[in-house]
Formats: sequence, C-alpha cells, structure tokens
Amino acid sequence: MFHPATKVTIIAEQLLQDKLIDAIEAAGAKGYTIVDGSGKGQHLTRASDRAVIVSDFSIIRIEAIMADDAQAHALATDVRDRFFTQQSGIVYLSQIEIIER
Amino acid sequence: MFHPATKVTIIAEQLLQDKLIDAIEAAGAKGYTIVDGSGKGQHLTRASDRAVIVSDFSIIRIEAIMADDAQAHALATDVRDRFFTQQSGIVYLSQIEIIER
Amino acid sequence: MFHPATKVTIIAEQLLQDKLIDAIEAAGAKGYTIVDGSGKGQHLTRASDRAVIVSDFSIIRIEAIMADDAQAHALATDVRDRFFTQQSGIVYLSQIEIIER
Amino acid sequence: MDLIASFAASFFNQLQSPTLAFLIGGMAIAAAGSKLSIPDAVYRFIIFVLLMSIGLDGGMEIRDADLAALALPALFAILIGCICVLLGAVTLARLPGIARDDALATSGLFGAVSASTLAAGMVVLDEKAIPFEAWTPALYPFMDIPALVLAIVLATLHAQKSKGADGQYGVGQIIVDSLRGSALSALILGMVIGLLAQPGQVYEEFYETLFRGFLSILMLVMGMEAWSRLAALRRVAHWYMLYAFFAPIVHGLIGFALGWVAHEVVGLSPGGVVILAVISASNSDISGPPTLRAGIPGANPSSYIGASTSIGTPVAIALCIPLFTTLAGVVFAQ
Amino acid sequence: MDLIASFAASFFNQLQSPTLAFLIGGMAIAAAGSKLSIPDAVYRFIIFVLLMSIGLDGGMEIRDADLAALALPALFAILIGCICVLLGAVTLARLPGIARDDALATSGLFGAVSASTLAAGMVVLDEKAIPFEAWTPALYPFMDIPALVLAIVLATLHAQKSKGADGQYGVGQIIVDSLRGSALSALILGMVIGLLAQPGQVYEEFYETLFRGFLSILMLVMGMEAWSRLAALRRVAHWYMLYAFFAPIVHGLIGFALGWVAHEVVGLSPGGVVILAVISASNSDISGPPTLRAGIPGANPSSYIGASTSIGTPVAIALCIPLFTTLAGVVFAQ
Amino acid sequence: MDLIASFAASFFNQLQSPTLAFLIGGMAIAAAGSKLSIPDAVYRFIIFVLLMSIGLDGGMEIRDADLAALALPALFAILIGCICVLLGAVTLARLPGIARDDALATSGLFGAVSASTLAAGMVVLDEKAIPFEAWTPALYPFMDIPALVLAIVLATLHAQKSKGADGQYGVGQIIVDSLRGSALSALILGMVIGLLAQPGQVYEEFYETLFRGFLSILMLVMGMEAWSRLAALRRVAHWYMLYAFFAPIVHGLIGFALGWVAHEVVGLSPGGVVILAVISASNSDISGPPTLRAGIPGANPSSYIGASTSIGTPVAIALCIPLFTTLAGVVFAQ
Ligand SMILES: Nc1ncnc2c1ncn2[C@@H]1O[C@H](COP(=O)(O)O)[C@@H](O)[C@H]1O
Ligand SMILES: Nc1ncnc2c1ncn2[C@@H]1O[C@H](COP(=O)(O)O)[C@@H](O)[C@H]1O
Ligand SMILES: Nc1ncnc2c1ncn2[C@@H]1O[C@H](COP(=O)(O)O)[C@@H](O)[C@H]1O
Ligand code: NA
Ligand code: NA
Ligand code: NA
Repeated sequence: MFHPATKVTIIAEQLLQDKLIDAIEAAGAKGYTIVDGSGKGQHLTRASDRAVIVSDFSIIRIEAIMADDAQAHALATDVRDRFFTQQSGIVYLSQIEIIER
Repeated sequence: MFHPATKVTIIAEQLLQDKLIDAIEAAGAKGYTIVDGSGKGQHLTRASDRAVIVSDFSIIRIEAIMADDAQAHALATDVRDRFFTQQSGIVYLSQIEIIER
Repeated sequence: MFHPATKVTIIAEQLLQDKLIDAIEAAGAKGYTIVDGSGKGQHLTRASDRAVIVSDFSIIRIEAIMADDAQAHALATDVRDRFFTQQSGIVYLSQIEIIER
Repeated sequence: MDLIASFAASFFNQLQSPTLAFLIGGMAIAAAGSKLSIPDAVYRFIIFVLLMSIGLDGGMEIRDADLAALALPALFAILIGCICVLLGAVTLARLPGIARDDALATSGLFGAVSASTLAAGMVVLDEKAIPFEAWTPALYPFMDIPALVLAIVLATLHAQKSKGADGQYGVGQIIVDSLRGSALSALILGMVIGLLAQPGQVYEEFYETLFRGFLSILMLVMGMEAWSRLAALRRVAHWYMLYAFFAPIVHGLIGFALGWVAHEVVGLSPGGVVILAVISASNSDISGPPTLRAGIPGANPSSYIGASTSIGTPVAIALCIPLFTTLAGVVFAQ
Repeated sequence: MDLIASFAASFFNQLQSPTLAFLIGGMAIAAAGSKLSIPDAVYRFIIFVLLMSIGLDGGMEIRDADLAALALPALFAILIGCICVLLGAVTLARLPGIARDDALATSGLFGAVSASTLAAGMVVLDEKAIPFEAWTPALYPFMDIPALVLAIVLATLHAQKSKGADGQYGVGQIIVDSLRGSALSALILGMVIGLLAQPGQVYEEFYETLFRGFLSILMLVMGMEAWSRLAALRRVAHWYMLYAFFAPIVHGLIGFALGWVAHEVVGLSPGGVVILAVISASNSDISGPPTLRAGIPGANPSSYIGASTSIGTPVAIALCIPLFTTLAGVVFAQ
Repeated sequence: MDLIASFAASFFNQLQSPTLAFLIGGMAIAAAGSKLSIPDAVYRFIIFVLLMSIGLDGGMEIRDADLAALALPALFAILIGCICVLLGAVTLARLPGIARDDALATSGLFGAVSASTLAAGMVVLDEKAIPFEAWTPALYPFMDIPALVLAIVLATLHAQKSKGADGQYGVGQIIVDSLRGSALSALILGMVIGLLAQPGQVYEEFYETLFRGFLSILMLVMGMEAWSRLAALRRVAHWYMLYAFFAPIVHGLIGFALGWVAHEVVGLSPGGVVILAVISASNSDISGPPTLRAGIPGANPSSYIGASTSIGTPVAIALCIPLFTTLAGVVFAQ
C-alpha cells in the first residue's frame, strides 16, 4: 500500500515555469505542485510579497513525485543541464513514501 | 537531542482544508504548517495567484511532523481512505530529524 | 554528479525572518528559499491569506540546503537555542541528494 | 424581421458597450498569450465590492418597496432554478457518453446565478437608461440555492456512491453552505446594512463610484478565464459545448416569460423583467462550483467549470443581455 | 437621567452609523461561519491608504496650526499612554492566575493606539458634523510609543529571563521599531509630504474619496477578526475579558478629562477632545503586537491579541466613540 | 544663466510636486528601514490601472487624431530606441571590467521605456497645465521594442554561448514576448477598447479618478525599490552608476531634439515633445527585464536592474521631467 518514491524539487525563477513544467511532464511525472516563494542564492536576492518591480524573477518551488527513481534522476540531470548551467535555480531529490490511491 | 520523526505531507484542494486539519489533529499531530500553491495531477490543472474564478479548488500543501511513525502512517491511510479515493489530493511520508525544544 | 546533502527546514514567525537569515548565512549555507504559510503549533493559530491584523506573526518556511551535514546540525542547534526556546518555531533536518551545477 | 433588424442593431450597439468590450478584450489577450493577469486578491476584492454595492443599494430600496410585489418574482425565481436543473437532467444527462453526475453538476451550475452576469446586466440597463426595481438582485439567492440543492439531491438519490466521504450531504447543509459562500454573504450583508443602517453616503462616495470600473476589470478576468479554460473543455464531450451555448438562452427565455407574467400581475417593471431573464440565463461562477464539488464529488469539475466559464458566461453576457433588452423593448412597447 | 437618555439616544443613533454597522456585520457573518474574507493584500493596502490620508490631511493643516496649541495635548498624550500602562500593571498584573509578562503586554497594547479606531472616530465626528483640529491624529505616536516602551521596560526590569535571545531590547530600539512599523511610517510619511509638498489635489481626488469606503471594509475585517479570535481568548483567564471591556472606557475617560483641561487652557476644540479620548480608549492592533512580541517574548500573544481584537477594539469603537461624542455634547454645551 | 535660474526654480518647484515627493518619500522611509510595504498584488493592479487608463484615453483620442502627425514621431521613437542601445554598446560596453553581455542588457533597459516614468511625466504636465497629444503614449512600444530587440540581437551575434538553452531567441519571438508582457498588453488593450468601444464614462468615473492616487503610490514603491536595490548595485562595477546617471539625460536630450524636429515638421505640441523626451529618458522597469533575462541569460540581472531601478528611474523622474518641462518652456517660448 505504501510505496517508496522519489521527490524531485526544483527551485527556480518564475520565468522558467512553463519550460520546467514541460520538462517534468516529458520526464513522465504524473503531476506536480508549485508554491511561490523568495530566496537567495549565488545570483539575485528576491523579495517575496512586497511589491517587486520584476516579479518574473521571483522564485517558485516545484515538487514532482515520481515512482521511478531513475526517471527522477534523469529529470534532475536534464533540468540542470538545460537550465541551471546558465540560469538561476537548483534541483534536488529526496526519498519519500507514497500511498497509492 | 535530535530525534527521528515522520513528516506527513498532504496536497489537496483548499475546500478540504478544515476536514484535513481535523484528521491531522485527531491523528495526534502536535501541529501543522500550510502553504498555498497550485499544481496539476490526474484531475484539474490549477492556476496559482492569477485570478481564479474558483479559488476553493486551488491547492494547499499541509505538512505535519509526527514523532510516532505508526501514527503518521495511520494518518496517511486515514486521509487517503476518507478523501483521496474520490477527491483530488495526494499524501506522502518522509523521514526527517527533528530537534527537541 | 549527485551528492548527498542536508536540508535544514525552519518554520517560524515572519518577525524572526531577518535574524534567521543571518543565522543561516553565518552557518555557511550558500542560499535559502522562503515560502509564506500559516499553521498551528503549541502557541498561536495563524490564518493564511485572509486579512490578519497582525501579519508579523504569520508563518514562514525557510529551507536551506547545506553540503556539510555537521554544519547543518550546528545551524539547527543554534537556531533552536537562540530562538525556539522562547519563541514560536520549529526546525528539522532531512537528507537529500543534490546535483552539482 | 423588424425584431431581427432591431436585435442586430442592439447587438452591434452592445459591441460598443465597454462592459462587453472588456469581456471580449480579455478573451483576445488570453488568446494572444498575454502575460497580463489580475491578481487573485484584487479579483476577490472586486467581487466583494460589486456584491456589497448591489446589496447596499437593494437594501436601501427594499425599505420602501412593497413586499407583495416582491413575493411573486421570488416564487418565480425558485421555480426557474428548479426547472432549469430538471431540463438539464432530462436533456444533457440523457446524451450518450455523458456521466450522470457530470450532467447534474452542470445543470446545477446553469440553473444557479452568476453575480458578474447580474452586475453586467445592471450596468447595461443603466447605460440604456432602462429603470428597474433595485431589489431585483434580491432574487439571486431565490434562484441560486434551489438550483444547487436540487442538482445535488438528484445526484445523491440516483447514486449511493455519490455520497461523499462526509456521508449524507443534507439539503439543510447545502443551503447553509451556499449562504456562507463569499458571494451570497456579501450580497446579504450588504442588504441587511442597507436596510438597517444609513449607508447612503459611503455607498455613493465609494461603492457606486467603483462599480463600473471594477465591473470592467471583472469582465476582463471573465474573458481571460473563458479562453484559458477552453483547453480543458476540449478534452470533455462536445455535448457540453452545445448545452453551454443553448442553456443560457433557453433559461433566459423562461425567465423572461415568467417575468412578463409578473409584469402583468404585480407590475414588475420591464427593466425588472430583463434582470430576471438575465439572472436565469446566467450560470454560477463563484458560489456554485465549490458547493457542487462538495455535493457531487463524483463529478469532474473540468466539465462543468469549463462549460460554464468558457461558453455559458460569455453567451449569457454577450448574447443574452442584448437579446433580452431588445425583447423588452419590443414586448413592452405595446 | 437626561444624560442617560441622550446617551441611549446617541447610542441607538450610532447603530445607524454605517461605520458601526459594518463592524457588527463583520462579527455577524463570522459568527454565521461565512467564508467571506478580505484578502490580506487588500487589508494592508486599506490600512496604508487610511493612514496616508490622515497623515496628508494632518500635514497640510499643521502648516498653519499654532504649535503652542499642539504642545500641551502632545504632552497629555504621553502622560495618558504611561498612566494606562501603569494602571494595568497595578490592576490586571495583580490578579490571580495572570502571568506578569502577559499582563504587561496587554497593558501596553491597551495603552497604545489603534489606527482603525482613530479613523472610525474621525468619520463618526464627520457624520455628526462636529469639527476637530486635523492635526489631532498627530497625537497618535505621542501616546502609542511611550505606552509600548513603558510596558516593555517594566517587563524587562521585572524578569531577567524576559530578555529575548536578542539580548537587551533597549528603549531606543523600541522607539525606532515602533516608528518603523507600517502604520506609523505611513502616518508620518503622509504628514511630511502634506507639510512640504502640495498634495491637495491627489488627496481630494483619491485619498479622501476612498476614505469612508475603505474604513467600512476595515470595520468589516475588524468585526470578523474580533469574532474569530474569541475562541482563542476563551482559553485564557477570564480576567482578560473584564480588563478588555473596562480598560477602554477608563482610558477614554482619562483622555477626555485631560482633553477638557486642554480645552480650557489652549482651547482644544470639543471635537479634538473627543479624538483624544478615542485615541486613549483605543488599543493597538497593527503596530503594537509585533513590537510587544519582540520586546516581551515571554508573553503569550493569544492573551493580549485576543483581548484587544475580540473585546477591546469593538468596545472602543461601538461603545466609547458614541459615549464620548455624547459626553462632549453635554459637557461643552454649557 | 537665465535658463539655469529658471531651471533651478522649476526644479525647486518640482520638489513641491506630490509625484516627486512620493518618490523621495519612498526612498526616505526605505533608508530609514521602515517596514511599510505595498503588497505585490496591489502594485500589479496599480500598474494595470495606470496603463489601461493611459491606453483608453489614447485610444479615444487617436480616433480623431491625424495619423500623418503620428507617423513621424513613431519613426523617431524607433530611431531613439536604437540609438540609445548603440550608444551604450560603444560606451559602457567598452569600459574596463564590464562584461559585454551585462553592458548590452543595461543599454537595452535604458533604451527601452518605463510606464511609471511616462505616467509621472503626464501628471506633471497636467499639474503645469501644459497640453499634449493624448496619443503620445502610443509611442511607447515604438521605442521600447526596438531597443530590447537590438540589445538582444547584438548580444546573440557577439557571443554564441549567449544562446540560452532555448536555442535561438529570434527577433520575432522577442517582439511577441514584449507585446505579451503585462505592461504593453494593458496599454494596447486599453487603446483598442478606447478606439472601438465607448469607454468614456467608465474612464472618467473610475480610471481617471484613480490615476493620480495610484501614481502617488507607484512613486512610493519606486522610491522604496530604488533604495533597497542600491545594496545590490554597490557590488557591481561603479561604471554602472555613472552610466545610469548620465544615460537618461543624454537619451532625453536626443528625444527632445528629435521631438523639436517633429514640432517643426508635423507640429507636435511642446507637451508632446516633452513626453517624447521623457519616454526616451526613461528606462524599462516592468516589461524589459524579463525579456532581457530570457534574451541575454548570460547577463547578471543585479547589474542592469540595480542600475535602472536605483539610479536610472529616479534620475529620469526627479531630474529629467523638470529639466525637459523647463527646456520646453524656454525653447518654445520664442
Ligand atoms: N543552498 C540553497 N538552499 C535552498 N535554496 C537555495 C539554495 N541555493 C539556491 N537556492 C534557491 O535557488 C534560487 C536560485 O539560486 P541561485 O541560482 O544560486 O541564485 C535562490 O533564489 C534560492 O531560492
Ligand atoms: N506526482 C505528483 N507530484 C507532486 N504533486 C502532485 C502529484 N500528483 C498530484 N499532485 C498534487 O495533488 C493535486 C491533486 O492531484 P490529483 O488528485 O491527481 O488531481 C495536484 O493539483 C498537485 O498539486
Ligand atoms: N508538528 C508540526 N508539524 C508541522 N509544523 C509545525 C508543527 N509544530 C509547529 N509547526 C509550525 O511551527 C509554527 C510555530 O509552532 P509553535 O512554536 O509550536 O507555535 C506553527 O505555526 C506551525 O506552522
Ligand atoms: Na441560471
Ligand atoms: Na489606548
Ligand atoms: Na529610454
């Protein structure tokens, strides 16, 4: 009833959202959840809900749970290669336990 | 000082929020944290902060950290059985390390 | 290419945000991500996006991924000692897998 | 012939109406893939102000309205709400490849009322200087609630499995939930304040001033949503598109007919008849969906929300409002 | 007797005041479990507009106000702020089962000032066409800050453990933090702009136009919050309810008395006296809590916030405003 | 000498302008560490209302504007946009320690247009009762898009590696993306509606009423952002500060010169010349950055956004608007 699964978490700028979603669906994820946020990394520091002139740079956090660990790793690598070599963003994986519906 | 604990994460529609909180408290969780979001799964696709005519269908992500792993699993099963057989939503568990206050 | 890393998640009141960020950067984290939320614990219950007279008490969830597990534990302990003995908030750690950029 | 000409004229004239222009504009920019978006918080505030405004005005008027004149239209509103749902149950629900739950939810939504369409109708009548009883918006709940209740009850009776995890979802509960919805509470609260307090000044200074502007923005949102939901709609049976196109017109005509009776019997003004028709033609976009979602968990929201926001609402606003304004001109000319 | 009658009359009359109607309406729909809610972003914007508006108006007036007349009321404001806190420290703090930290935080909150109550008082005076010096809102910080400072200082002196992890939380820091709070910065910024620039047109076109409407919505929020926090309040000692009910009245009377002195000495207008009394009766809902939270971390927010939002504010607005308007009518009639 | 005196006078006079006062006020409270903040949702709504308002007004005017008069200024706008970028490419990009990508992105931003500066310029002209053609804001896209396109094209040509993961980012794509940005879509949508529908009433009742007030708040936000980004700017090469200070003035003068030509040739009004100069002086704060981010991924946003919001915009508003209003007074006096 409970199955191990891999959660891919991608943190990036809002302006990458559509491309990231395509990547996630292409990788075979059955779904994803997005929350808005703010943050700091090597590049910009972003404000959160106070008025920001340039909201496209604000941060989104996407998590996609995938049954197949290999697919999850593939997604992470793909996203890293295609986006985060040049643009802001990170991706990480965590092991979780999902309950089948 | 650091103890292993189980984190139950529930992603569902806002209109289930109150019922889910009751379930969480009934299961013996000492607290919970909710963030709003958006997402896509088997059912609807939800927009996030742009105007959505029907905000009750927007997504919330609730996480509850529980000291007792069995209780956590019980909560997940309960929520799944009572809600996610029919309605939108997922629930998963992850092992974390909590520091006692 | 994939490295194990430790994620420190801090959930606390907005009015601690600046101090927590200082603590995180002092601990040597390369970045952090913040999302706004609401929640319930031993202390107050917080409303989320409906008007709350006192928004400073609303909840933020900060996650900082750190390569060095010891540093992460040190950060958790430091935050706990300096803030959560008296004020609202929790901190926990989880093991993740990060992909280097 | 003459009617057709005058309808054509009135319709073209409508295209000049900013109200409609913003609706179409919204669709256009959504179609063009614009990144323009109205923040959700602002959208919710706009809905609140519009309904509070309608409520306050209505409440202040009801004071010196003769309640007898109110009774019959209210009764008709209840009737219309139920008839629309039953119509859906015997048409849409019978169509091939349509799940009964989905059909009933959709009928419920189209039987119920849309605050935005109502507001648009009121502004258009203002633009055309056609007077109407300010209490007519009070008919909203009388049509909205019975429609939702009936749809959910039918669904529950029909299929035992439809009973949500929350067990029986009783009629009382449905009514309470509808009244608790943000749209109806704002409307009713406004009416009560308008009835008991003297909000005249704040109404004129603030609510009335913002009304048209906020409506224009709401129309924009409606237009953008309509377009962006079309995609989801395409994935469901095409019958929904047909139903969503014709239901508002048929429902509106029923409303117009009964309104005409009310005109004859209790002297409901022509403007009031149009409002009744517009309410009937409208389909719930705010209060309805969550209630139906909880009441008919088995139904797939993509079908009923898509049908309503993508086709039903645009048809109700862009087609039905001019249609019934014109009809009124013709019918009540004699 | 006569006073009582006239007070009763004035109070009933108040119930007709939209300002109050919205407050009660907010409680009512929250009690009815309505899902209506004003988005937080809108709420924060409303507070900003109200305070900016008050500030601009005050700033433009101060230009030609005689500062001597301003000095005494300002001094009194400081006095009142301190007296209120000390009162709390010798009453509430002494009661059985009341943690000293909680009591001091609560006293600080009730000694401090509420922007919403102030705005409500100003509108009610307008409704009754009672004039007052537009600079009176400038008294806000003079009462607010000393109250918060004193409460925190008392708490810190009393208990070493209260010293937050952030070590000593000095008086200077407290003052700076209060001034940096969103409420006070908006008020002060408005005053400075009103004083130095010529914002007359934008003030009349925009800020003044929105004032009453935004206040009505703010009252709604206050009412909803008041009800929804009652639950939390029930869990704390009942003494808080008693204190929260009587403190505003007592504080207001002290304010009224000193206002009367200012009337005699520097000719503060009756309306100005009412404003001073209302400010005194009010309890901080925006700026205060975070400052106290940081200054007295040991105190439990549920107690002081609950007491203030659930009981203190409604009493200050619904009871004290009419009370002092009536009192003024009686006292300054002679 | 006289010019200097009159400029000094006009500049001091500007300081009295609320528009500017709010900008400076925003910087001041941000510098003071105030916690005041305008919610992002409100900020986005304000931008929408301002641009929709400008669009509606422009659209209604264009109806009876003679398009020939429009053609030349539009052509000049395109020219200016390109010249500004090229100027940056041969100056800033050549400076030591400046990455070419960063320099080109910055030049693109300063060649492009800012809606807020435009709005501020319009209000200031209104305050001074200097008339201008309501269609002048229509010049916005004609300058904005070419600037962004040219900057991105130069960057792409120069460095192959600049090609984002998304491969070639073609000219067509850049244009489409700019038009799809929230700022330009609102402006254009407003124009179309103003042109085709009759939004006169809703425009006057709502959009025009809110314009100045919303602008005052926008100025506040701009001021706060300007200050809070200074920190980020300090970390990048100081050349950016110099460029950000002088570019608006130089660009504005170019705009003024060509505007003067348009005045001589097609009779562009003095006010129109000022608007053209202000547009040229302004630097894109909403639409530009995301387009550049996608088009020149190699460039570091901290440099170009910091330079623009912290220095470029304040200079354009606080220095250039009064400068060109005064210049116009002098030049067109003869
Ligand atoms: N070590 C980290 N822990 C958590 N979030 C991070 C970390 N590094 C970067 N981020 C997030 O990723 C975004 C982009 O990071 P960067 O590309 O380094 O600027 C930041 O704004 C943060 O939200
Ligand atoms: N594989 C997944 N990964 C992350 N979130 C998911 C996933 N599947 C579903 N969700 C979330 O759960 C919500 C409801 O899912 P569903 O019931 O499948 O429509 C979606 O809107 C997503 O936010
Ligand atoms: N067991 C828990 N699981 C998840 N979040 C929690 C838990 N306990 C506390 N929190 C979060 O931490 C915040 C402060 O907790 P407390 O200090 O216990 O009031 C709460 O508002 C919750 O958002
Ligand atoms: Na209907
Ligand atoms: Na007080
Ligand atoms: Na420019």
